[in-house]
Amino acid sequence: MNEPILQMKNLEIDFKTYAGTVKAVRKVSFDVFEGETLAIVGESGSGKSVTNQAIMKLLPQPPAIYAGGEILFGGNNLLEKSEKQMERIRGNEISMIFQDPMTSLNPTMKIGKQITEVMLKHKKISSGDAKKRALELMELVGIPSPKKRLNQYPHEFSGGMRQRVVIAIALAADPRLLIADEPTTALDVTIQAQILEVMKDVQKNSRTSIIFITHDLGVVANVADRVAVMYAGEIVEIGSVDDIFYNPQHPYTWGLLGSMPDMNADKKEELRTIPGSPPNLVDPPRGDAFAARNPRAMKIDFEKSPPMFEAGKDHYAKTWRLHPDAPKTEVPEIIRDRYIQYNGGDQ
Amino acid sequence: MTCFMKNFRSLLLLAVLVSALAACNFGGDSGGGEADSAGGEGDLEKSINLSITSDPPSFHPALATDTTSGAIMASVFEGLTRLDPEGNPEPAMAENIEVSEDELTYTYTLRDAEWSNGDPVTAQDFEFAWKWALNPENASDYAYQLYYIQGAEAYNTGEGSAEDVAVTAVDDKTLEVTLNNPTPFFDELTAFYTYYPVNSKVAEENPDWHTDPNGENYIGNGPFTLDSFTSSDSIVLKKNDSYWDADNVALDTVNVDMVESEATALKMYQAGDLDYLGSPFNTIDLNALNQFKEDGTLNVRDQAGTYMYVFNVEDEIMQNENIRKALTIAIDREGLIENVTKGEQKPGTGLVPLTMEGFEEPTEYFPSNDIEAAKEALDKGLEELGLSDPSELKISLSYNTSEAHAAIAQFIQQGWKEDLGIDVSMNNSEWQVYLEELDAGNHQVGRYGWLGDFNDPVNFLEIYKAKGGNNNTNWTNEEYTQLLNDAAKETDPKARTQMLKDAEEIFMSEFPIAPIYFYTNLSVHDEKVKNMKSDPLGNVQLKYVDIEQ
Amino acid sequence: MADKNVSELQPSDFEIVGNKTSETETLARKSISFWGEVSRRFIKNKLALIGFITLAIIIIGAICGPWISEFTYRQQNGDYNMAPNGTYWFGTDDLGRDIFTRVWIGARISIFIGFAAAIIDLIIGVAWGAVAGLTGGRTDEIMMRIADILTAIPYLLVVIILLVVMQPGLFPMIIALSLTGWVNMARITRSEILKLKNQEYVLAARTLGANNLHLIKRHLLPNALGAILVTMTLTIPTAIFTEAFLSYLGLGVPAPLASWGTMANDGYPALANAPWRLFFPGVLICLTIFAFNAVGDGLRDALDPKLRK
Amino acid sequence: MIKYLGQRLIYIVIALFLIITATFFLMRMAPGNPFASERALPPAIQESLNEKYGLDNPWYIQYKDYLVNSATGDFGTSMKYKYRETNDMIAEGFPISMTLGLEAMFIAVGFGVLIGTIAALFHNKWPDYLMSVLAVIGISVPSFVMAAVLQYYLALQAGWFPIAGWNGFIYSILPAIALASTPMAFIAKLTRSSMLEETNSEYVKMAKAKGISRWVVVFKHALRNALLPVVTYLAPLTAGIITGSFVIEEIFAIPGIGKYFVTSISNRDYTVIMGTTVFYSVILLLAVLIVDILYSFIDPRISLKGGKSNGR
Repeated sequence: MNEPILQMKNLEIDFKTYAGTVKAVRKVSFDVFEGETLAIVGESGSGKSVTNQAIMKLLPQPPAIYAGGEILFGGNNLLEKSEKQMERIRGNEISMIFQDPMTSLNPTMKIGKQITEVMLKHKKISSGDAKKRALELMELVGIPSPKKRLNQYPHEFSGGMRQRVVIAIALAADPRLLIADEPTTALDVTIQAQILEVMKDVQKNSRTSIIFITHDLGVVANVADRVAVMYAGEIVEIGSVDDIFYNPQHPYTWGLLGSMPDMNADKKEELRTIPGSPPNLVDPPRGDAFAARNPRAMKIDFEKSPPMFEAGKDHYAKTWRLHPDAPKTEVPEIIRDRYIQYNGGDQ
Repeated sequence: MTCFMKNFRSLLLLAVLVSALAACNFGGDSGGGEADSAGGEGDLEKSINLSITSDPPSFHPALATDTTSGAIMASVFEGLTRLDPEGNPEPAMAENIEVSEDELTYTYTLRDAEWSNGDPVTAQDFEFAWKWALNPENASDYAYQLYYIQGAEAYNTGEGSAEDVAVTAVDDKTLEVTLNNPTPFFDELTAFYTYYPVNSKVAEENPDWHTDPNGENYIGNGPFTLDSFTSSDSIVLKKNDSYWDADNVALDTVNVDMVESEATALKMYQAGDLDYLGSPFNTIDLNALNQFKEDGTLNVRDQAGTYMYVFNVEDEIMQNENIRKALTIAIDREGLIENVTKGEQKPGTGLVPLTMEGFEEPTEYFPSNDIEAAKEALDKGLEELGLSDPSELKISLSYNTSEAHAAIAQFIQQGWKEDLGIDVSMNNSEWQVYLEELDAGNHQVGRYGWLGDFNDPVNFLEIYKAKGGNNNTNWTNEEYTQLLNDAAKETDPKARTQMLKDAEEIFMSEFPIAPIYFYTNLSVHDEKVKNMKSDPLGNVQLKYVDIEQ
Repeated sequence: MADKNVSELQPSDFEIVGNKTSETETLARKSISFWGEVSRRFIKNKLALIGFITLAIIIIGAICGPWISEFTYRQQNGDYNMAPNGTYWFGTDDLGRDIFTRVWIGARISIFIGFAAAIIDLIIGVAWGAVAGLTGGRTDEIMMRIADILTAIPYLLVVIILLVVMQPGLFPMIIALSLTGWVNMARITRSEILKLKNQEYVLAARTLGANNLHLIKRHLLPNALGAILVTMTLTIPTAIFTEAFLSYLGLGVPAPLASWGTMANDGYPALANAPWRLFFPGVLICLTIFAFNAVGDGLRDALDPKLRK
Repeated sequence: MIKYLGQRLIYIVIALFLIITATFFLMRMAPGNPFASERALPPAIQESLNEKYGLDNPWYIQYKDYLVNSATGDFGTSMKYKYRETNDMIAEGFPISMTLGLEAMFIAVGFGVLIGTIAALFHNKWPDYLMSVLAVIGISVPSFVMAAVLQYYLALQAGWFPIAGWNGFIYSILPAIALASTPMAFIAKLTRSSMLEETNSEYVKMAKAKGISRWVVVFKHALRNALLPVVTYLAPLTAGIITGSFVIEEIFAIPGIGKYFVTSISNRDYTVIMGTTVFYSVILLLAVLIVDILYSFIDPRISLKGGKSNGR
């Protein structure tokens, strides 16, 4: 693979609150390569959104504190950039798609203006040309009769259409990296699929890298090249889609997969949930953050935080399970079945 | 299209803004603007800056009822007589006044004087004006000032006719008036604004001549003409060159600003924007009196006026003379004047002010602030009422809303509480309501002030001649009424004064009122202002005022 | 990426002990109650705390001040317009009364008027606004138009009539203040309710069969509380002000009683020769209103779920 | 739009009718007589005055007369200033009050929005506290105290401004400041809280993510939305402020109409009470209408259709 365009190294982010300092992101590291889609999955509060807003440096300070680590974008540490320099990067080289299209557009500004604004800010372009380009973009993201739509306000758009507008805005300046923060969560399932198609098309044409944040594994399977699983502010497992779906190593990933309905499953099977709730990050556990919810937790899981163990080529997991001394624990049946199916070449 | 819409919208906004600004009125060129140039250059122009508290309620001399209107009227109009700076009447429009033996018929010979439009001032103008004031249709509040003339009261109250009013223009220059009774103060009365003439020619053609003081029909015969009137803002008076005595009028311009707040007027005076502060135009802020006293600029003159608390003698408690006496005696008048009113007023000892001829020396009708005597009277009164303790007395003190009245009332209330043990409750209401309350007799103790219209005791004593009218005590006394009736017919001044004094003694012995103080006129003026002082009635004649540069 | 330094681990460390989910549950449940959380956030807000303490001091002053002082509020001591000194801590007024005593008597009256008016406004305004906002349509239209019209009727006429019908005093004053005062509260409540009533959780509650009263009580009011509280902290100063304005017109509390409004009104012309007569009531008005504002803002911030992070 | 305007105008007429009716009866209930005078009037004169002003008619005739007069816009002569037409009093005083009011509005809105915005942008930092203190002073100083203090220190002591009167722009500065201080503080508070809400909203974050600089985001995106609640507050404020303030006009001796609202009532000057009330109501109702229309321009989500309420 080529050089990563984004390297995150041991990023730590704290939040000062009345209740104490919340360690929201704890030593997170990952790379994003050109043209790939990296999905970050995890339940709410796992730190995935915070990590990604940190890339844009959009976290309000205070209460957020960049407590350590670095974010290298094209080799430069974004955390050292001034606000002015960041302005040149935001929307231009890195852009972002927000979760809720209902609230992420300015209600009192025309759609056209909200799209052209990015271009006018970052590209040397006349407003006429910007408008032309906006029309192209709207067509690209599948907004019918864009000419008319250009002069409308957000409230005249449906949710799906608004999200298309948001994507158009994100693409307007041809960014190298696109961060999509749960872009389909707020949408109907049918609309979801359309939006995903649009994003895939866009990526095919532009070789833009995408970080795709979601808690929906179905979506991940659909769009991602690689997957990082986050839990309690840490990445607990990272690998290719196949690694994560068919050969997951971390018990949390099992739990996550176990709670996903399997379309291919022949057997009647109940959906499983993970018992317990995530730890309080004001005072994070000493050992494996997931230990308290892991039915097969070992003594050491409560005492010492595990390192990243290599589980295969470009596949790592943060669990003592992979320690050579650890007893061989069984992969849950449902995951094993899937693995067998996969290797059996059903697909 | 959108571009156009956008521009259109901002244009619209701009248009709204511009039109809003264009509609703005900062009053830059209004009459009062000239006030600023007053103190500056020019030994040719002599001008003075005054302030009054509000628009004059009327510009018609016969409709004026207040000192504000009166001060303007006295400058723009002139009656048969005019008061000199000491308050003594001297002939004005009348060149000669002839009084008959029985002192009932006055014959006036008018001097050659002109209205400001050039018309001559005639005897018909007086006849017209007086009859107009008496005509009930015109609803002149002060028409009663003319009741001394035969037939006047009957016409005004709708029982007689205009023809029966004994005022006749014998010819253009001769006016004959017949009175009901000998009236020694009639010369003073003819200087009062209700007695001013009106240009009958103009008034007959334009009955509304007085409603537009800026109009060409607003015509006077006084030392000044009304140059401009801007409502709530200013009045400018200019010297009337055609006035018969114009040579003796020093001022060229009088700028009168309307400044309602005493505190503001004070600051304007301190900043030099005003040259005079005080009666009759406005009132000096109480808080500044000590300062003006210290630097010696405060002018104090006795005024023909009495500040009093009236007792409603028809009230269950107030019908008791001893209670009234106790309350009257217990007031610490000296302390009140020293600390609260601060205007060097004279302690009120009776009904008639000390400015009146024959009443200059105060008569001690009762001991003031003699707590022992007051307690004695109180005990007697309580016994008569069948009460044992002063705290059982339920007395309410009414006054009309004003800071000055409130301060006096609180001082007296506290004194009554501490000295007599009576806890009096306070009840203040607005002026218009207060007057109705007094009329209806809903009060027990009520504040009242009477400022003389002319400097004669009758003006005060007459109030209590009968029930109704201004008699808010509901007190009457046959002997008293008889004395006043006799005095009205008496032609010997000495005997008349004695009768009036006797009447006051009867009045005061029954305590229908508690006199508090006799008014004084307070004023301060800039050093350059000369001859500006008020007479005992509180008038300032601008005619005599001069400016020394 | 992998950590090599794992050799010191003992095999016994890898004994399977199972999960401790029960612990995680208790941990999660240990979260503080809503009001506990609110008060904690409130106390952490320095400005709000200062405001609260100021208010407490003023209220204590109102209760104890006249009692500490050796004078009564109406007692005239013969020392006129004295500057603050050892005997008269805040000086005396033009009738020789102790301003220290009067200022605390005034505090009782002004704060009482403010609170009473604010509470009446709160009750009428919230009820009116909530009903209008929730019912919507014609009813809403008519209710809000009535409120509009009320604000256009000359207020002074109403006050004068009230003062004549009842004896002048605190009671008619409070009624007069509340008469139109609630309109603003009704407007704010209505617009909050309109904003909230279409939100999902309210719709959800509706589909579950919640009736209007339940909706108002359980869902709408608690969420509109922030805006309502802020309006209320502004109502109290408005009431104190209106009382001062009525005093300016001579329609205030009857003499010799004192309120801050009447004292400021009596004192302002004496700015040049006895500034303390304006200063003490003036500063107390400012402090009180500052305190109400700070407490109101603090409460709003403490209550606002959006600022919870 | 036209249908909407029509509906609103009908409503205004109904509202005016109700206001006139309420005022009429309140006026007649209030004790006191416009012609009461210190010197007791002979009954004949009192009668003639009553007759002249139609006060001798039964109440329903008087009520009808008032309705007719209000409809034709002719309120008659003042009962206190008997030479003045109510209409003239309003026509002469209103431009002055309006000028002062507009100046105060500029100050109140301009500085209020500025102060509120700065406070919100520096949330919980010292500029926020400083601005909050300014706002509290504005809210907590009664206007007559503010006016007296400004007049005493800046005009009399410092001599920078004239003390009172109405003779040019410089005369309007102190009264405009005194008039503006309270609404300015309200607007600042309002702006601050709605600005805080807006700056925490998603679209502002999105705008920042577009690389738009902080100030452009504030002024182009957040401010307009944050001002919506301020605009709602403007209707009653405008109506109140341009029809003058009794206190300010009295202290600064300004010949506006603000004082008539108070003096007409204390004088029981029925014709002027009615005139000023109707005038104020018309201004207020029109201001509400204009602000509603303005609102629909600023907020595209609101459309002016008949019978729709505009809650946000």
